[in-house]
Amino acid sequence: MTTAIHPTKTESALEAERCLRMYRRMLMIRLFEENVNDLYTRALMPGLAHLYIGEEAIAVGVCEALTQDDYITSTHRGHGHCVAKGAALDRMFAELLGKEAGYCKGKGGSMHIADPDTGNLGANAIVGGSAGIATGAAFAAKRLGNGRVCVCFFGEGALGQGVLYEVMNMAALWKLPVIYLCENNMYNEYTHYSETTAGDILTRAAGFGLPGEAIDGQDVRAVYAAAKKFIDRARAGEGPAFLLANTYRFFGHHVGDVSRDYYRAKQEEQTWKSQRDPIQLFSTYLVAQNLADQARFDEIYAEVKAEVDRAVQFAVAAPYPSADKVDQDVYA
Amino acid sequence: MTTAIHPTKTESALEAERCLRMYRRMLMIRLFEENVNDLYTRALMPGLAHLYIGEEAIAVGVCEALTQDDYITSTHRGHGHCVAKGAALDRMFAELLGKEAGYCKGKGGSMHIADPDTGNLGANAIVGGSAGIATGAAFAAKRLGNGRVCVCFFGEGALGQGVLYEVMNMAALWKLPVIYLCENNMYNEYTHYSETTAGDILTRAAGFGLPGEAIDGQDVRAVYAAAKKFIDRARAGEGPAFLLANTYRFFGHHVGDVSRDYYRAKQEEQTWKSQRDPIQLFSTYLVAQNLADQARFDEIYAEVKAEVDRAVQFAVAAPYPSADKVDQDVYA
Amino acid sequence: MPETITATREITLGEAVREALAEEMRRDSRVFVMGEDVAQAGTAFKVLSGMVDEFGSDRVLDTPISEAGFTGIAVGAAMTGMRPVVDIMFGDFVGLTMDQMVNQAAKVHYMSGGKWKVPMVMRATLGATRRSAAQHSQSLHAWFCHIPGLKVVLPSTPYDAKGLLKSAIRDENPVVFYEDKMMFRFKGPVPAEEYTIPLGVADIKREGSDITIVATSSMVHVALSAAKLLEEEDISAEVIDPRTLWPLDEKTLIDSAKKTSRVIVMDEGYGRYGAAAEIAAVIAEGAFFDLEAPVKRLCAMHVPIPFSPPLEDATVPTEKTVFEAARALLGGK
Amino acid sequence: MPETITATREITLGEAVREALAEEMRRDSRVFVMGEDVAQAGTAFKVLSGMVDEFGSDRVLDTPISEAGFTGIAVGAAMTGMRPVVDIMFGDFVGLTMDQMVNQAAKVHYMSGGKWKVPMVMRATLGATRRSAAQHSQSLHAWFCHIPGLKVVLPSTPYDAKGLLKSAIRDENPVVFYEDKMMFRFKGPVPAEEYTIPLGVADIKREGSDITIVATSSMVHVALSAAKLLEEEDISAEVIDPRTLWPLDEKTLIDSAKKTSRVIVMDEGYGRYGAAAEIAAVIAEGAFFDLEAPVKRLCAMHVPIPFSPPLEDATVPTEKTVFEAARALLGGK
Ligand SMILES: Cc1ncc(C[n+]2csc(CCOP(=O)(O)OP(=O)(O)O)c2C)c(N)n1
Ligand SMILES: Cc1ncc(C[n+]2csc(CCOP(=O)(O)OP(=O)(O)O)c2C)c(N)n1
Ligand SMILES: [Mg+2]
Ligand SMILES: [Mg+2]
Repeated sequence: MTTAIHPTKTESALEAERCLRMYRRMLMIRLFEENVNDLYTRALMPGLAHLYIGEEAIAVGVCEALTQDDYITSTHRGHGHCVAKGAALDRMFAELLGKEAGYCKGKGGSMHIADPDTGNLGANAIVGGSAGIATGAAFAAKRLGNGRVCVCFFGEGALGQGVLYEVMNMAALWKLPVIYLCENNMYNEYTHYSETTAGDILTRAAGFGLPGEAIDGQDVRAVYAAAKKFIDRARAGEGPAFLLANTYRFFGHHVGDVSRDYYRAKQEEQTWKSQRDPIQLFSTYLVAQNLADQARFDEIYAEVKAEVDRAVQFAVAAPYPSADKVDQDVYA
Repeated sequence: MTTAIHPTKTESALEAERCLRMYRRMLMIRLFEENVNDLYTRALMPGLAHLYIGEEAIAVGVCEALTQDDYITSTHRGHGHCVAKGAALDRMFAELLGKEAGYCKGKGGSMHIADPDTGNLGANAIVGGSAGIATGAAFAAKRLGNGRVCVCFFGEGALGQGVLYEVMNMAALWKLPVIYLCENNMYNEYTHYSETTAGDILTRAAGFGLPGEAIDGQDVRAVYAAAKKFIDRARAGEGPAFLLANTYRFFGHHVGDVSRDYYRAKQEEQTWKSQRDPIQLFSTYLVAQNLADQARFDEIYAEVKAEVDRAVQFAVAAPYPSADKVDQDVYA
Repeated sequence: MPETITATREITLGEAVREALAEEMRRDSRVFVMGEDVAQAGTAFKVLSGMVDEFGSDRVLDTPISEAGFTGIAVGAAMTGMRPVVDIMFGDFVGLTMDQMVNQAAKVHYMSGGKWKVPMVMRATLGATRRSAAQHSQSLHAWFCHIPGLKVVLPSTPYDAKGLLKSAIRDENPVVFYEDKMMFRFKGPVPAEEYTIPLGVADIKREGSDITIVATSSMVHVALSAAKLLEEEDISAEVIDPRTLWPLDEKTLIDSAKKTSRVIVMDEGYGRYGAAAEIAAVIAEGAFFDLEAPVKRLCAMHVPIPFSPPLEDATVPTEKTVFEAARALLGGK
Repeated sequence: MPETITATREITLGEAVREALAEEMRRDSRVFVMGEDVAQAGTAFKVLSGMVDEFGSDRVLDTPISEAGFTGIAVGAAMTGMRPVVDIMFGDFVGLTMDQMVNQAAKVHYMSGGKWKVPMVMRATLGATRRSAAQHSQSLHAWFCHIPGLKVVLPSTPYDAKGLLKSAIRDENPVVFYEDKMMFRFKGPVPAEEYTIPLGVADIKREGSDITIVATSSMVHVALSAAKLLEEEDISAEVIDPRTLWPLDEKTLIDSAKKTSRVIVMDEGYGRYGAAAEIAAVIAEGAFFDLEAPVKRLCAMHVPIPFSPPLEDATVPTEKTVFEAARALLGGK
């Protein structure tokens, strides 16, 4: 999220600020997710959750190019998007634990976090389920002339859902300010995407009239640059775009998916974790550019960890909703 | 429909035979549809019907490249496909009039004619509704190894239905023997397709891994040649393809759509009718090639007209099903 | 009691729908209509003829043939400040929209803990006997009635259609609004003055004392015709139109059943696992100690709707069926 | 009378489903399974684990996440000589398939005048309390029950699941087969020998004389537990599982209601406009003169299923709810 920019700062100072902000946000997602896994393992979290670890650069790079008022829609693997768009960690954890203080009063859980204050239209447990909503938000933004843009995050598995093409077609016809952001982590649950995806993804987008670009989803600066370009273009009224961010989820499809050998090699995971970790790659860059050093990283880590820990404690201690809340909020 | 081929005939004799067969079939569709309109106008036909006039070269050229066992799926504008695949006119008219002798015992009507004997899996009143069925028939053909191919006819309006892309993707992944045959007559009911279709149609197909080709839908020989090429390819196990046949419906969306000025110009219709009539174009070609003369055309016309007239008479005279048939055929 | 309509002005149900839409669009710039062929064509049934001329093609918007897609767009637009009305030409096509309507529209408010809301209307058609065969003749409203978070409206008169559609558009929730495709030319009195009808209030279309006929949409008129026939036999039939199936005005239905002690429920959807089953169950429970005969359902025959006229006609209840069912329930009174 | 199962072998419901499928696939080479993650992963619930090893990935086929598309492919494949079984991971996703199932699968036979048929099975899950929230917890079977041309099966035991799934696969019509996702590990006796159970025959899971509890799927077990509690109070409850909601064995339900004169209907779908409404209506009509109290429905609360455990638990009927409802119906007997 872009915070208010001091007018006298130089470009490079702004860039440095942005970098550290993005670094911190990526780390925040990482620690958030590690704690989710921990809460699951300790049987404190009901149900399951889908970790975003390994993909942090995408949400952070994209949301850095959005304003607070801009919209996003998210997926079952949505914590990263929420955090990147500015959600408060305590209320997120509370939601994951089904507590009254959660973003959805405990009614939504991990897969449905939504927050009007940060333009988060909601995570969605239907694969491809938010494509319509995202396009509709862009439609409203255009009609209301409020200058907002919407980013629709989805996994490459959603390429299997026909509704995605239906709405991309309308977005192109009506030049709506929406970016379709495909996070290709190469797996639909336990099936490699090459078994489910024929042809070429960007050609698909082109077929529906959307310009597109493939980006290295592990490189937050590359993500930011591409996102910024297409978001600005959309905001300027030039229509939608399709971004294909190539990435990898470092852990299971969900927290319970621990024996993964039957669908992907340990070696593959190892390679990504050791060579393609977006946070690691970015810290190396920051050091090389003299934008940060280990001491700074340690400081950020301590701050973020303290914030995450506080948030977990808050959520664990928070009360459940009373059962009589169950039939509230069915109708507005 | 290819009839048994005499082994000693020369290529050019075969070609001549094919041409006259195609000519006759196109004329048959034309006269069939003129009679449908007439039956409607005379209030003998219940409901509405969507005429195929102007598009005859597509169904005929494609079906000429299919065997009797091959499958087709059809649309609300389906009479032409049925006739081209070899359906009997009397039972077709009977169906259109809701008579017991109809292909569906009167239960289906104009939009649901189906006939296992000619591999006709059925017309379909849901736009895009037969894309799954066609792909499934190709799936079965491949699994059963029976060498059949399926052609899925649909209007360009069906490009709006997401399920089409879902099944094209699977057809490409699994190399199914199915041809997606898009009849672009430029209108979705009363709306020009440019208002509903972004991007580029063949690029869409390419994005899903399907080779494609645009063809002049008014030129039956061009249709046949392209269809033959891709049908043979599919039969050889090389997978699906997408054909885009550009065409025009000479009359209304349905028989009741008579005042069309608000959505398309009379002049446009006039140009197509006078310059791009597939039957007219083909007869000119046949004369130029010395494959037929006016006398031959007159002869064919008389024969076809007699057949169509007989069929109409049969259908008009045929009895309705008795009301107690209404709850038969719900379950097999 | 039947609402008293003072106006003498008569308009068709189609005109009533158009008036309601136009008035709400004038009143609230966030309201817009989208669907296939809604603009210049004014829908396949010509219900919206001329609206694009007043409101422009930004607010009366032709879509591709993408029911799922544009319904999804409506959900998102509703969440972010618009009030969309989507047009589903034939109610048979709602199958394409079920995921958007049920997993998204109906649940967004609840799943977000009450934060987002989805003020949208889906207009769809129902009803058979148009000789349109199995994929263009269904009345599938029971599916939506089953889903918490949705409201479902089935008007039977121009007056109700106008007043209820205006309320549906102003409602903060997703509302599915059904129009019988054979009733667009049906005329009835509609005041020139502005009015709305609240969702959730049944209307007694005819008072009576011997038997209650609960009927929806076009079936209301079949019930009223039957009531006239019954009158000739000195049987006094009360005809009640719930008007909205969710919220359902259970009290009015049960009170009438208690009064008459005999009930027929009519609906053009399938009876089995259909809207009429709920109404029958509600009455059988609520008026249990007053009923003198089992509640009788008269609905579409449980077959795909056939094309052939004599077959199709056999699938829909007629005044004769109702008349006979009523006499049977009254034990030949 | 409860069917006597001689076998002592106990397997889980998941295993019973797998056995049924494997046996039918061995018996008939036209049978195949398709769905998301069905092959190496053996489905998200591991129900089909190992099947791809025996049958190969041509017959246990992973699909893209395209529920509408692969359901449509199944329809076409069924028409042309195959017998597809499609796997819908969560029953909540059936919304995506409604057009294919309802406008195509259910109607092809009728619309073609009986010429084409669609022998396919859709397996889907239902049931809440898995902490999966509103889009992964619904029991939407009522939608399919409403549609002529479809059959709908809801087994409650491993024995029933196996016998009914085999019949569903051999049926010449589209059949929707529902498995409760919380019951895959539920164990019960299943004979080693081949058997099938016809569609359309209810099973009396427990005989009783004071009250009838009609229950489906997981609710059968809640009903049985409640019956034990009631026994302690000297109330004899009969528990009947219709097993197939269409065809529906109305006679068995009505006969039991006539015998006991009090009825509770339980279903994990929503009660309103749901499967339980039909069952209640059928019984209220068929046993009208024998009922001593209104038929009572106990179903999922009419709210989107919430995530938070205390909220979610409040949405599903428990043995305590049933116990109390039964006592109330019996007027404190
Ligand atoms: C319509 C629908 N079908 C199936 C599922 C079950 N499901 C949940 S996540 C998932 C895989 C999604 O893969 P992808 O879109 O690549 O996202 P990723 O999990 O890799 O981030 C599936 C099949 C679902 N939630 N919705
Ligand atoms: C899913 C669905 N939506 C809408 C309709 C209504 N409808 C019938 S034909 C038609 C236009 C179809 O246009 P196209 O596919 O180009 O076929 P054409 O009529 O031009 O041959 C529409 C919108 C339908 N039958 N099915
Ligand atoms: Mg993925
Ligand atoms: Mg067209």
